[in-house]
Amino acid sequence: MTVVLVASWALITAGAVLALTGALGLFRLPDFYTRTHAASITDSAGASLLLLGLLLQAESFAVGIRLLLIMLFLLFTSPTAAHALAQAALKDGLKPVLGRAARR
Amino acid sequence: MWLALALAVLTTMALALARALLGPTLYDRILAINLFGTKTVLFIAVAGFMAGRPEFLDIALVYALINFIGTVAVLKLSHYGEFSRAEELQGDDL
Amino acid sequence: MIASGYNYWMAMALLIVGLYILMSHANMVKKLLGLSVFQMAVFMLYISLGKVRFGTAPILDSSITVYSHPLPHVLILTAIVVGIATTALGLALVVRIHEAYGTTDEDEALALDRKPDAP
Amino acid sequence: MIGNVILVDIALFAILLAAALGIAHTRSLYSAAMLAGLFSLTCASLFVVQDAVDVAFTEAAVGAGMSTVLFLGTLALTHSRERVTPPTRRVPALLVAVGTGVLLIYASLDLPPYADPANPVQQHPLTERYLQTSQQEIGVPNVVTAVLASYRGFDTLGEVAVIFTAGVAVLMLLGRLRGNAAGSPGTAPAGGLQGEHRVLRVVAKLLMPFILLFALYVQFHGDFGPGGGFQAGVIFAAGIVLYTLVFGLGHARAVVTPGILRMLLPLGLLLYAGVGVATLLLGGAFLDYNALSPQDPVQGQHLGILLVEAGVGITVAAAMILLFYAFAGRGARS
Repeated sequence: MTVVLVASWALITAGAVLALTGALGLFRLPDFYTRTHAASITDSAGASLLLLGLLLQAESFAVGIRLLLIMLFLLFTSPTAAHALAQAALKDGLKPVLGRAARR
Repeated sequence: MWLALALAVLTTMALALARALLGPTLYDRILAINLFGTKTVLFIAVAGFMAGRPEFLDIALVYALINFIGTVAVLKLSHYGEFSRAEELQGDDL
Repeated sequence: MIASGYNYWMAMALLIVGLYILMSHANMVKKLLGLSVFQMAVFMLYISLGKVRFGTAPILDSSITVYSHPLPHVLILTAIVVGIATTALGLALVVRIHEAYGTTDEDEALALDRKPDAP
Repeated sequence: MIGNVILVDIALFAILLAAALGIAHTRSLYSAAMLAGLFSLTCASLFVVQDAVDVAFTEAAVGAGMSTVLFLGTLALTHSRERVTPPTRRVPALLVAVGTGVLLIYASLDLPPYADPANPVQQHPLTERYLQTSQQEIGVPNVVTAVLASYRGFDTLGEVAVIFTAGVAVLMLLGRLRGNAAGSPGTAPAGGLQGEHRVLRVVAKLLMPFILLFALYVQFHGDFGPGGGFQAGVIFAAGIVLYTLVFGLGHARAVVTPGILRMLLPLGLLLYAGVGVATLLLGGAFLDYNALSPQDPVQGQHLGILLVEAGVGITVAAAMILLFYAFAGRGARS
């Protein structure tokens, strides 16, 4: 039981750290496209790890299946939204910040 | 332990909100609000565990499903009207 | 003991911001946004009144003894859905006003009305 | 324990206040509408922390699914930039707002302490009735559903009537589409997202059945967990909204036709009121579900709640979809 608990908290911590990193990246990175990286990649990984950690602590089937479904839906919607956004921005003529300007 | 986790998720939400307020383009805002929605899902899941009644994950589930609609709506409705003009996006001040 | 009302004050602060948006802005869509902030603040106040320390959601379970009061939840649950329906009515009016006056700004629409050759 | 909750409450409140001030400050109405969506997400989180799971559920579905979409739809039909607000408007508004605030804080001193178990609300005999006796009288674990559909069934009937009326009023204002403006797929703005958003369309197609299935689950699981007719109706409508946004108004109207919706809109309300009339004819009071099954009143309560919640769900779903169609249809015409 304790092994499961330790594993669960390790996963949760990893997820929380990833989520925080993603948010920091969103805050710090220079332009929209780089921020998309920070938001979407760490977001889906962070959320999945955190939910996996919670899953290990789930007491009943009802809780577990809901956590799995949430994870599944987030894994589908989050990257899709980021992809569609980046594509729409590119179509709209939003220019990526390149070269020296990116290294503020 | 749960409190620390809840506060970590809340910090993430606050950072996303900061980006949503700062912009500068509307796409940044949409991205930040999308991230905010995902983090709300996590927060509600964590709050359920924190209160000792994780069976209320239905709310997190509905967010996971519906948060997507907001983003799609912005993308869809941005394809006409003043929103899609690039200078409007660039010059968007707050 | 003074701090025991902190949750009410949070709701009231939001209520004030909502009220300010509602009154200061001439744009009618912004007014409706302010109205929804105001509305949410009122909902928060109601929900705060039902909360009990160490209580939990009023969905009964044999292992739990303390529950928050369900009545505010019932009132606010229906109020939220009614709120979106009435907000939609307001937005429909804004769309019609925009079609008639070409503006969503209250002051501009009123100025058009005051002209002798008003539409 | 209580210290934890204070910290979380204050953090959520800080986010709410920042979002509200952001709404007040920004002149881009698109940003303001999206911030309002964020605001309602955070409100729902706060409701979860304050044990109001049913309310949070409703707010989740309404705030994320419908409200933002309706605001964005309106903005697409009108202007998305706001004029600069002149000080002649700002200063008096600020004065009135601050004055109201002072009065409210003064009034709050008379409110009972937050979350105290000794509060008058918690000591009232009605609380005992709802939380204890309802199990023998109604036998539904979710007390919110029991109060909503049974103890305060008459009140809820009124709320459903308001939603019905608002739906009818919007239809009268924004009306039906003229001529051939029904939006053949592919013609912006009523058309769907074509070509470039292939990934989005596939994922939306994948998500659709889950949203609709989840709406049905919420409808029928409302007795045992958070949920019920109001939430289910909004979630169902949100599913249709997603379909409309991605595949176009023309396709959506072929699947869920406005004609059917216009019949369903009053049907739900009539079903609700009809249950009341049936209980009257069976010798009970209006909406007294015990009359539905005199030998076993709890069974009668279950049947009554099921029917009434179905009525609520039907009217809310039809009203929300019709509202959205009305806004999207305007876009197709202009």
